[in-house]
Amino acid sequence: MITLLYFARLREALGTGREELALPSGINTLGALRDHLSKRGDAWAREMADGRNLRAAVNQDVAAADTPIKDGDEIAFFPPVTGG
Amino acid sequence: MITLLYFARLREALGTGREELALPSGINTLGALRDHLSKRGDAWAREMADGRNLRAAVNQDVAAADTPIKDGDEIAFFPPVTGG
Amino acid sequence: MKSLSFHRLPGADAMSVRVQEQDFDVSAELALMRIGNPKIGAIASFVGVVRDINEGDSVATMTLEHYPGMTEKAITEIIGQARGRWEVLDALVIHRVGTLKPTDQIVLVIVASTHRGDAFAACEFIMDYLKTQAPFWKKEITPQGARWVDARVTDSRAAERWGSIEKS
Amino acid sequence: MKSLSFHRLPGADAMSVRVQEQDFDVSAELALMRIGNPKIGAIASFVGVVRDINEGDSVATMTLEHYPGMTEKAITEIIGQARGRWEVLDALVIHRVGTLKPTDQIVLVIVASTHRGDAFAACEFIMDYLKTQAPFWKKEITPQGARWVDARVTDSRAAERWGSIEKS
Repeated sequence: MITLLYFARLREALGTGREELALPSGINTLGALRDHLSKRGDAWAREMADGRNLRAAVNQDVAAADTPIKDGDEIAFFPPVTGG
Repeated sequence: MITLLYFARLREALGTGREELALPSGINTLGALRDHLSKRGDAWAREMADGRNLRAAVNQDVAAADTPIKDGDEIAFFPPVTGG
Repeated sequence: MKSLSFHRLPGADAMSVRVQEQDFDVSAELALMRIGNPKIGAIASFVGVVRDINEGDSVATMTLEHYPGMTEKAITEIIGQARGRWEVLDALVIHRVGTLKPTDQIVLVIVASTHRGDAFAACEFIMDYLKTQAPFWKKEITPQGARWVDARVTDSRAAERWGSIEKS
Repeated sequence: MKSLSFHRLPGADAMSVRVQEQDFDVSAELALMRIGNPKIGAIASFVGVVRDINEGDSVATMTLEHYPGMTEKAITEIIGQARGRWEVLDALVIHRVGTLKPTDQIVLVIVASTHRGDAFAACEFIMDYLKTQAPFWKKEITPQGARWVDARVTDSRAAERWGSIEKS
């Protein structure tokens, strides 16, 4: 299982902030996971689309599309940060 | 009359922080006044000497050797500042 | 959304990172820092404040969301980077979350050093990186409704002028 | 040596300059500034602190002397120069005089602006010029006796990097 977290605009658009998911077979990078999630359609297709300015973290470290992911990881998707 | 003020190391070396003085005839710049004061000898000669790193203000504005002075002015001599 | 964390490491690596709903008291934090280390000669601070106008619209309240855990990790890493570049005797970051209104304090960065050049540079560096790297998001309530604040290009530029940040 | 002055000008030229023996409360000053102007988004501050060691000798106490009248005039002019270069919504300088001991606060500079770049730059500029232009002198009491602190070359350099200051 992996833990998926969504924050801010993304959390609201997807209607969820957190889910547990069995890592789909053949998905072993962050980019592949994003593609997989975008196939859920509707808000998922829109928010996870390639053109969207989305950031992600794997186990609380900022991560790029080619970052490897594995069972047990905490993976977060979110918009560019706006704190401070 | 002019008012002369001395601060910090200079005040201690000269043994005075303030004096009133009739503006000596022929003295009409800050540099000329400094020369005049240095002729008092002893600590005055030492502290007012050309080589001493001394700063001055005329009427509370930082001033250079060629700054004109006149009767009624407040003239201060002091070492480089060290606040903050 | 409630979260509190506190790290204080001893000696040369002194630093604190806190994410909290409650307000902070700059004088109290400065006093703790000063009294803890008589080598401190210079303390630079930054306080971010909620403005009543943003992007031309009046702002009634603002809600700050964050990513608990990652926030503290990201800020601790930012302070570590500052320490590698400048002499930092102590550093503190407090970031508030929850609902705030105009004139409320949002964020506090304090950096103490022997001399002021290091304190100013490290404080501004930490703030610039915090704005682009730490996972906080602002949502504003305006007369036109609620909206998520967009990231500012000027903030990315401000962080970029310090050069690349290495992973520790 | 006791001296107190206070200037507060309304509106766009808001600023305060104070020379005083008593300590200052940074939180109280920040709150006054914030509540006075909801356009403020960024506040940069600097606090100078008495260190226990200077030039290799331990410092027991320090006495600050100043030139009443000229001090306030010089600092007001420095703030005016900062205002000409950056957006400054409000500025405050408090400088203490009299006898202080290690860990005591000496000087406070606060600059409020809409954005943080202006606040940081103006705060550091004011502090750099204050160190070289404002008539204050420090005398330290060390185990070797009392001594007037010498001006630091690095302070002149810090002020010079901002370019020449014009007379207003």
